[in-house]
Amino acid sequence: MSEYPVQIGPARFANPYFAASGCFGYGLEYRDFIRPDELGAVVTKTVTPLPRAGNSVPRLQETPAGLLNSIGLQNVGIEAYLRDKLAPLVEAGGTPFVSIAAETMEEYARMAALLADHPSIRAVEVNLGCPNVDTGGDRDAAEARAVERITRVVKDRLPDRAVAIKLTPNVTDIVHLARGAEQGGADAVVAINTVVGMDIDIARARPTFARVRAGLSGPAIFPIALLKVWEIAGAVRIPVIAVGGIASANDVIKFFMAGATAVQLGTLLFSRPTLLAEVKAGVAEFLAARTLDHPHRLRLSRAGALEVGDPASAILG
Amino acid sequence: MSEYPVQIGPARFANPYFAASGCFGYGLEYRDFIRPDELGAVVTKTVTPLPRAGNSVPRLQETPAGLLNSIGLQNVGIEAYLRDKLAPLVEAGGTPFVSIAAETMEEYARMAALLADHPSIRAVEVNLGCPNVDTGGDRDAAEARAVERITRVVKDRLPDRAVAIKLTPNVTDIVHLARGAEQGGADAVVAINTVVGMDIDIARARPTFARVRAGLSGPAIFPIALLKVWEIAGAVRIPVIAVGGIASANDVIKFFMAGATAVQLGTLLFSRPTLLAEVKAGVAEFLAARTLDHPHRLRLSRAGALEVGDPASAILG
Amino acid sequence: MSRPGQFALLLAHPSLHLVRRPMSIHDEGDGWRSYMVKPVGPATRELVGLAVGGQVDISPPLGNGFPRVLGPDPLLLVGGGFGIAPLYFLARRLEAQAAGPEVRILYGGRSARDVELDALAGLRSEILPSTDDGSLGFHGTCVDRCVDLLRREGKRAARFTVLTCGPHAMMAALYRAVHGLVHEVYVSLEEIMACGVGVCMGCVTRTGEGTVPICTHGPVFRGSDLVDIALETGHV
Amino acid sequence: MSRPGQFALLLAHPSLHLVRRPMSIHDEGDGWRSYMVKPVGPATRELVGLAVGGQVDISPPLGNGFPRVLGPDPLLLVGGGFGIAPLYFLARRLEAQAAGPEVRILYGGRSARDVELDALAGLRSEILPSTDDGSLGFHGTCVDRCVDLLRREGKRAARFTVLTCGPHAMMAALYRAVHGLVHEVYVSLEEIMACGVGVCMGCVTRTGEGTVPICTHGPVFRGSDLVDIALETGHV
Ligand SMILES: Cc1cc2nc3c(=O)[nH]c(=O)nc-3n(C[C@H](O)[C@H](O)[C@H](O)COP(=O)(O)OP(=O)(O)OC[C@H]3O[C@@H](n4cnc5c(N)ncnc54)[C@H](O)[C@@H]3O)c2cc1C
Ligand SMILES: Cc1cc2nc3c(=O)[nH]c(=O)nc-3n(C[C@H](O)[C@H](O)[C@H](O)COP(=O)(O)OP(=O)(O)OC[C@H]3O[C@@H](n4cnc5c(N)ncnc54)[C@H](O)[C@@H]3O)c2cc1C
Ligand SMILES: Cc1cc2nc3c(=O)[nH]c(=O)nc-3n(C[C@H](O)[C@H](O)[C@H](O)COP(=O)(O)O)c2cc1C
Ligand SMILES: Cc1cc2nc3c(=O)[nH]c(=O)nc-3n(C[C@H](O)[C@H](O)[C@H](O)COP(=O)(O)O)c2cc1C
Ligand code: FES
Ligand code: FES
Repeated sequence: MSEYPVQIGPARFANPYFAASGCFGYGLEYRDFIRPDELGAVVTKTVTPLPRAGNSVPRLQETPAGLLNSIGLQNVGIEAYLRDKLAPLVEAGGTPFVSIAAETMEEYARMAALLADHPSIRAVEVNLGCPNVDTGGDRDAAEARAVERITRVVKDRLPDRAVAIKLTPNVTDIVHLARGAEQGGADAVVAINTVVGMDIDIARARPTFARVRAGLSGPAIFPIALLKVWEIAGAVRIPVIAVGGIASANDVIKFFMAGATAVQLGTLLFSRPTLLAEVKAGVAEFLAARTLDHPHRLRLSRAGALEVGDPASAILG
Repeated sequence: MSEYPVQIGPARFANPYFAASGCFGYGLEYRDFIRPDELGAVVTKTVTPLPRAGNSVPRLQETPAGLLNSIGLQNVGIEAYLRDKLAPLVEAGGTPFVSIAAETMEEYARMAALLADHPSIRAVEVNLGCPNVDTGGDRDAAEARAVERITRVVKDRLPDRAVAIKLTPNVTDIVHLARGAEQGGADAVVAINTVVGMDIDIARARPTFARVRAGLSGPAIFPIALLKVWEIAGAVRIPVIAVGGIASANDVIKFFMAGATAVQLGTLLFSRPTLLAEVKAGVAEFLAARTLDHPHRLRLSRAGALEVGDPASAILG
Repeated sequence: MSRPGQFALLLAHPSLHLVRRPMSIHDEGDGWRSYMVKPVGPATRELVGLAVGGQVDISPPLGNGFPRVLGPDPLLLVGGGFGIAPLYFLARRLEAQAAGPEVRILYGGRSARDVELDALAGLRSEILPSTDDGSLGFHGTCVDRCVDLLRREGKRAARFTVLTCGPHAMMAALYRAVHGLVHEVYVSLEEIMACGVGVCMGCVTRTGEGTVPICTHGPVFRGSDLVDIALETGHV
Repeated sequence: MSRPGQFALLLAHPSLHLVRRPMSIHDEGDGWRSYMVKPVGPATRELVGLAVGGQVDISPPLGNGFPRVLGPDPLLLVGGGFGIAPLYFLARRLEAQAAGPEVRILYGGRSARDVELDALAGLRSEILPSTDDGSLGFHGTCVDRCVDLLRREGKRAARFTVLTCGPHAMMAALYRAVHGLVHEVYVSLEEIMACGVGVCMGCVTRTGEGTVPICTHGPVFRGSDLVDIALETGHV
């Protein structure tokens, strides 16, 4: 199988197929099904400054072609993560892409400093699931400025690592936020986190989740994610890492055409650990049929409709 | 079959089951499958000040549990609508809930004035699919103010009709917009219009739709719509009309529990014209099992989790 | 009873899909209808994968169908690939008429594999297969075959009516090649559909009348009524 | 080879659903495994609706299973409804041991219909059915039955280990009723699952160790390790 190396800021990855945060644990839980070195990177479960017990059950509910989750960022905390979880993944040949989330600038600074001490960490993803900022004046712009500040705080402490900012789709204009990340010095943006939704348990006559709101993932959100990736890739110069509903090689090809540099497999891994192999084979075959040497050649120009017919000319680098 | 009358502002409807705009034409096209008088109201295809030819084909693309459309508001224009389409629906026993969209306040004023001349129109839905306004200062608030102004312009000219404002989910905070509609004197808000998404035709290596963006509907968006309805119903005092992904009686029950006053069936009608009958029977059965006399009794209190067990006590009026 | 050229919306039941797919009616009899489904994508693969006794969600016959009155002048039915389905039905009905018009069927495909002569079993009309690779019948496209045939007819060509169903590119080429030679060309258009009854406005084409749904104003159109007769602007 | 109390994730293939559903392993032999699936919702209905030869997506055995070493003291296996599935498997394995412990199976349901004695066919252990409506066996719940049995055992009760699987409310009631009387109570918990391997953190319960995934740290827990032993906080 061909590997397609990708460069994101200072970091190089053996291939553009990553596991999404929260969908691959700390990297070894799935090892009987997917060896961590088969993935370009493992974006590990988001860790926070302190351990979190997460929300009460139920935490999951299937919806049409989707999955609602209300996990509540249950995690061991950054210290236990660095002590117990990081080394085993590296030893197993995995490439950790460490996901972090915090509530204040100080916490972000402290977390970034802790990560900086670990040279085996090549890349860090900042999970801005829901930018939680004061809203004085124009809220979107305020959020974009907050994104910029958080990015800078983290990147300043990790100049030689890839810092990627993961964005929520639950805003009027995600491109605003992506530009904020770019301004702040991010090496990439990751789009998208889950879409907010809810469910109601009609037998019990109450919202299914104690916190009512939950995050929707899975194929249902793929068209939403694809548009966000297309819009961001058209607006920033840094790489976009695409995530949201990937269920086939064709979905991955669409993300590459929309301008993604790498992709993350999420919810579908739960039911179909063979998805990674399917994606690798499917993309390789698609490229081979068009004598293209790298998925990045799939990126569409924005000039408008492309030539139909000759596959090679149909695709502009 | 029991009918459950509902009141929305000055207008009364025989039942809370409406057809969604764009999914039932001008009301008679489906008459071999659904008689218009079986519906509480037919929200007709959005009409604009002038006829529109709509977008180029393709205009539709199925996605997992969803449908992307890029129709481009093809319609006959308000004048032809009032001349040719309105009376036949009324004669067939249908209750027209006329959907309109415009680009300027003047156009809204003119359309409302035209509608006012037709006493057979009991209700008007203003399709603010994508509020297209200047963005000086705080954009969400600006949009909310625009929603308020549009609402007032329409309602002022239609004081004795129900005026409902249909909102887009593609914003950071839909509650803001709903409050704008309430402030402007709306009799109801309708949530949600389609969620923006896109698709790519990988064989042709180009976005499936000429305009790239398209609107996602169908069961995929149901959890998104449910949350928006829950949030709006908790924030405004006017009725909420729920729409988005209804595919079963249970979905309708969830919307009522979330606080909806009426619901609209959309995309699923295309494949399953029997859905209306299913919904009517399923809701009636659910109510009967709990000796409730109206779907509005299903509305959940916000106080937190409700009693499990006794169905009657589980539901607070 | 349905008319040749009408279609129905079909979906396996249960299905992984949401939207029923349009299929031309291929034949019908007492209490049954048949369809020819080409497995080109997920929903058609589901349909062809159904076991005997499997269930299908299915709409009543939709669309206008071919003109009700055809003949007495001669007809050419030009089918590309699975476009043959409604032409078979049309030929059957025409053959059942007392003193029906002369009917010839031109049936083209890439190669012998794509020309399912079985689908035309039982017809009395003359069948003229063609294949792009020459593996069956005339060596060339059915458009070439049609032009060839009309040329041999000489002046009589002007009396012919051509009715065609197949890939848009083929129908466009056919229209351009023969509309000046023959009396009239009818084309059966395809476009992605959802409602099938003119409600969703998903399946339109431009005609002299404006932008109209193919599902109600078509799928059969007089070629000369179509603005995009190049047809290349169509999706399919 | 799997251990009694382990489960697998199953989904019909193809399926209208996204997430595989956990099912206890009910039995296994050379090249086969069996499951008892109760059709409570759409995915389980799909599974029970499969025709012979139908395909299923299925994971390897997951979870800890019941304790590897049980006995020599006597065991009570208390199953409610489809909770009987892993207990059958456990009894089979215990019976296959040379000089295995004494095993009695308490199997409760609402009424005779819910107690599928066929599912226990071939066991040598004593089977004590109970029904809420008295239509089969003991008149009362399997919790009542268990308390009754232990009371009759007098002092010997303290040597018993109870292993239970069934609705949470039943297991909670059982734990509360008997944990002071017997040596140990093991409960097999249920919660909505997605990954089955401790990755998604969807299926947790609180134990002395913290909030842990049921799919990896369980599904079988020592009752005394569970913080929410009232179990009423569980979803199911
Ligand atoms: C009036 C009409 C009559 C038709 N009659 C037949 C018939 O008798 N037999 C038959 O096999 N097919 C027929 N088709 C085409 C058939 O509807 C499509 O092949 C089918 O919808 C593809 O569905 P899918 O999920 O399998 O593939 P998809 O994955 O949805 O699509 C696969 C390919 O088919 C194209 N396609 C999708 N929808 C349509 C469509 N509505 N029309 C044409 N191409 C489409 C897509 O653009 C794509 O290139 C007819 C279409 C129309 C409009
Ligand atoms: C470790 C374990 C072992 C199990 N073993 C069996 C078994 O041997 N046989 C069997 O029939 N069932 C078993 N279950 C329960 C089974 O997984 C659920 O009944 C199934 O997931 C319901 O899916 P559905 O789509 O049919 O119903 P849904 O519509 O998803 O749910 C229907 C009802 O079942 C409940 N439910 C959903 N998921 C679960 C779940 N994971 N556990 C319990 N209830 C759930 C829902 O809350 C709802 O009330 C087991 C569950 C677990 C966790
Ligand atoms: C159970 C679950 C847990 C998740 N946890 C996290 C998390 O901890 N941090 C994060 O950034 N994203 C988290 N996500 C979001 C995914 O990384 C991803 O952005 C989202 O699920 C969309 O991709 P998918 O549709 O392929 O799953 C989680 C998703 C799921 C389903
Ligand atoms: C083909 C199509 C056309 C639509 N046209 C309109 C329209 O003209 N005006 C409008 O307000 N909403 C329109 N909608 C949106 C629906 O009214 C509805 O808000 C949306 O589809 C979500 O509901 P559903 O998932 O039940 O379809 C259209 C939806 C579809 C699928
Ligand atoms: S399919 Fe809806 S208008 Fe033709
Ligand atoms: S099912 Fe994912 S952690 Fe248990």
